[in-house]
This record gives sequence, structure tokens and C-alpha cells, in this order.
Amino acid sequence: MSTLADLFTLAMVAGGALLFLAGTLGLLRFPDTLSRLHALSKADNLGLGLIVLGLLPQVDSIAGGLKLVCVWLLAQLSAATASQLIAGALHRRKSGR
Amino acid sequence: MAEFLTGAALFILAVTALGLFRVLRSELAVERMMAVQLLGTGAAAALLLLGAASNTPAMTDVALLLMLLAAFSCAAFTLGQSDEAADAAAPKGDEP
Amino acid sequence: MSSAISDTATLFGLCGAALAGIGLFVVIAHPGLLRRLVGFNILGAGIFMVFGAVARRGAAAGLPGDPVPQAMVITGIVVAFSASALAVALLRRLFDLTGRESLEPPAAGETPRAES
Amino acid sequence: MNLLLDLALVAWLIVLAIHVARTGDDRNAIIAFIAFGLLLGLAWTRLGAIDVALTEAAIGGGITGLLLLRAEAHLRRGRQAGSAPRKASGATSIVAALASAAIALGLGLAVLAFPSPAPTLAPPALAAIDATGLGNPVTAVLLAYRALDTLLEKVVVLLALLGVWALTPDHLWGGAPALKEANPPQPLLYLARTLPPFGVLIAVYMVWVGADAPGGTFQAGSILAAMWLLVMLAGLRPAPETRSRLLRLLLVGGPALFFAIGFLGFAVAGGFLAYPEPLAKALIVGIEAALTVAIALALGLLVAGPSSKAPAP
Repeated sequence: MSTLADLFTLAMVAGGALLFLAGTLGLLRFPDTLSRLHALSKADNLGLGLIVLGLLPQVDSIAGGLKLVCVWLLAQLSAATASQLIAGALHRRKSGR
Repeated sequence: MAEFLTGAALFILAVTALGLFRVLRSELAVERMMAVQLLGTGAAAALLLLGAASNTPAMTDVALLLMLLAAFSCAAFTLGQSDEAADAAAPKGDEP
Repeated sequence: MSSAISDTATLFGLCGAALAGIGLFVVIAHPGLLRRLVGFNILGAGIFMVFGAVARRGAAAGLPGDPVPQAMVITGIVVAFSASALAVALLRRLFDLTGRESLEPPAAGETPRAES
Repeated sequence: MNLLLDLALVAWLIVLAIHVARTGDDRNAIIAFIAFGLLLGLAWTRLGAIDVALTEAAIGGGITGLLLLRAEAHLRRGRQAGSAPRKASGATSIVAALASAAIALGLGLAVLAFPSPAPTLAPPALAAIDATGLGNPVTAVLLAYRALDTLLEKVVVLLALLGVWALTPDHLWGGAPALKEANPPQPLLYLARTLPPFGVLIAVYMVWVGADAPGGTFQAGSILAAMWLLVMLAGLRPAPETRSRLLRLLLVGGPALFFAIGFLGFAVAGGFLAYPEPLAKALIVGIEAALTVAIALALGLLVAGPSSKAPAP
């Protein structure tokens, strides 16, 4: 375990954690629901992505690394469809009234 | 290193959970569901970090499962919403 | 190390006790049956967590916990889910037949809905 | 840092539970309960019980949420305006609070009074594990040492399903439950096409890895059930008719195979559910595969509820 890899992990994980903070702030502070949704999906994907990237040097088997990447890919898929679904529900609510 | 990773997990969980608690009082059910989504992603990130910190690779599987089902619960939620919209559009008085 | 384990176990055991109390409160005090069902699930989660504390304290021989209570909790979760599904089906039937979603007697003004 | 994380988790769990108790809106309570399920999964990993965490994540975070949200939507749709459930009276609340506080206190005292060298069955569970050919002690408990419990639990799930089906009105008996949305949104269709392949892959992985690492039939079964429900919700596949022979055969197949192997134990190994040693692992994996299918079907049908369409002639 080289110090360089450790430093990389440190930087990436810290960046990811900050993005989660940014996402939450966006969720609480942005003016309307759609822009909150926007902030949320950015933080989700990028934050988790950075953390996965940062943890990759710490993994000791190829299967473990693949699983980490799979978690991120699934997060991409589910975040994308989830925000579409939420936005669609919001849209229908507005136009239904 | 393990301390740092655990600390990062705690930080992410704290941030997302506090966001959830603020939003739970919100008017819009949609926003609550968004906060639950964020908590789900945060929980998955925390699981990955904790798994790396305590050297238990099986925790990655739990994160995998959370991510797989995150979209699922969101879909379940929007189903109720779409019913509401359909009801608003349909004429009233169709008693089953 | 072992004192840290028993600290964690005690902490989550107490949490389980509190959750069981809150769940029980919802089951008794809330009139809506759906909410009672959620309370029932919280009550179950609390009890399972006390079990988890027992399992954690039984960590030995290189295992993170005693596998026997853990296996019991897994069966318990599945059974609790089945019971919840049965309860939901009963509630939906009750609601379709009578229009009520609680077990309290209907108020004077309400008329029971006729079945289709 | 670890203690701090545990404390925070405990605090959030309790806050969410209190929110469920206090909030006025049922849907709000259910959303809080889904978040509660997520955090509960995390708490189980802190207790060193990853198998339980997987089960909780699959059931508590996934299909229980769908079950409750569908029920809530049904109630909301049929509710007449202005007939919101009445609040509990003050006296009831106080009595309930006292009773539940007493129970919580009693449980808490019991937790504090646990015997100090904790009794454990971990060493005997590990000592006999070689005979089963498994590597995961929890799977060994579920399918070898206490296989009778698991078998009875399967029967309980089937009984619950019978109970749900028994609520079908007479003229609809044998028909299919209505799950499909009237007008499924486009992203749901996309999700129902892309997610199930991943889900099936992960479920197979869970069964496979369950022999030696955390995972197993229950987790895999609930994932499969969730994926199946997703496909039915989007309307890509119709829900099966409950009178279908094949469906009933598959439902009963898992427990029946379990019973058959159990009785075979009398003949070959001298006891109910005793596995002959060289075949133990093969038999266990076979039972697991059949049980996974049966559990997935049973859980999916439990969520789908009684049939609400008359059977096709």
C-alpha cells in the first residue's frame, strides 16, 4: 500500500463527501423543486463516483473492484430513472390541477 | 486510514440524514422522496467506505443491493402519485 | 476489543428496546390501521435489534456474531413481511367493503358503503 | 469514531420512528419508514450481521415500501373527502405511552442485564461446518442445523399467501391480481426493461456466494420478487392467474423438495432432515435453488394481493 495511493484515496473521498454536502445544501436551499432535483442528481452521481474512484486503489481483488464499479453503474441507472420519474410525477401533478 | 474512512462515512450519513430531517417537514411528498433517494445513495457510499475501513468486502454487496432497490422504491412512490393525477383528470362518481 | 463489541451491542440493544416501545405506542394509540401496520413493523425491527445485540455479544471463534440468532432474525424478517402483506390485504378488503380504515365504530353520520 | 457513528445511527433510527408516530399523513409516515429501513440495514452491518443487513435492505428497503405505498394509494383513492381518520383521544394516548414506556424500560433493563460471559453457539456452529461443506455459518444454521425452522417458515409464507388469496371475492376466484398501472410513465418502462437483468444476475450471485459468504436464498428471493413486481407494474408481463397449475406447482415445489429430502434423511442418514455427509453440499444447494424460486413467487404474489380480475374463460 503506497503512500501515493493513500493520498489519492484521501483526496477523492474528501471530494466525494463534500459533493454530498453540496447536494444536501442544494436540496435545502434551491428555490423550486426541479432545481433541487437537479442539485440532487449531480451530487448523487458525482459524489458516489468520486468515492468509488478513491476506494479502487484500496481494493485487493479484481472482483472487489468490479463490484465497486457495478455499484456506481447501478447508481447511475437508478438515479437517472428516479429523477425522471420524480420530475414526471411533478409535471403531471402540476398539469392535472 | 480506517479512521479517516469511518469519519468520511459518518460525515456523509450525517449530511444526508440532516437533509432528510429538514425535508420531512416539507409540504411536498415528492421532495421527501428525493431526500430518501439522497439518503440511499449516502448510505451506499457509507457502506463502501465502512467496508474498506473494516476490510469486509461483503459490505459492498449490501451497497449493491441498496442501489438496485433505490430506483424500485422511487418507482413505487410515483405510482401513488400518478393515481392522484389520474383521479384528478377522471370524472368523479365512478363508485366501484 | 471485546469491551468495544459489548458497548456496541448494548447501545443497539437499548436502541432496539426504544424502537419496540415506540412501535408499540403507534400500534396502541393510532386509530388508522395502516399506521398501526407501520408501527408493528417498527416494533418488530426493535425486537430483532435486541436479538442482534445478543448475537453480537456472542462473537467468538473469529465470527463477528453468533450465527444462530442471526439466522432466526432472517427468518423473522421474512415472516414479519408475510404477516404485513396479509394485514394489508385484510385492510384493503375491509376498506372496499365498508369504507372504514380503522376498527373504531363508524360515527353517526357515516353510512357503510354497499358492496358492488 | 466508531462509537460516534453507532450513536448517530441509533439517534437517527429513534428520530425516524418518532416521526412515524407523530406525523399526521400516512404517506409521510411510510416514506419515513423507508428511510428507517435504509438506516436499519446500515445498523445491522454495525452489528456484524451482514446476512441480516442484506435481508433487511432487500425486504425492508424494497418490497415492504411498495406494499405499504400501494395500500396507501388505494386508501387515498377510495377515501371520501373529509373523512380523514380521527386522532386518538388524549386518555388513550397517555395510557398507550405509559404501557409502551414500561415495555421499553423492561426490554432495556433486560439488555443491560445480559449475562457477562455471553452465551454463544458460534464455536459449535463452526466445529460442525466441515460436515456440511458450507463456509457461511448463517447459511449452515438456516439450511443444516436448524433446517426445520426454515422449512416451517416456508410453510408460514405459503399460509400467509393462502390467507391473502382467501380474501378474493367469489366471482373473481382464480383470476389475476391487478398490478399494472393504468398509464405507466415512460421511465418506469425503461427501468423495467433495464433493471431486471442486473437484478437476476445479482440474485444468482447471492445464492451462489451464500454458501461461503454473506448472502443466500432469502436475499436472492426478495431481489427476484422485486424485479418481477417491477416488470408487472410496468405491464411488460401480465400478472399470472392464481388458478395456474404451473404457478401453484412452483410455489409448492420448494418446500415439497425440502420435505422430500427431509424424509429421505430417515432412509439414508437416520433422521428427519439429516443429510448424508458426502452429498450435503449438493443437496443444500439444490434446496436453495428451489426455495429461491418459491420465495420469489410467494413474496411477489403477497405484494400483488388477491386477484381482482375474473379469470379468462
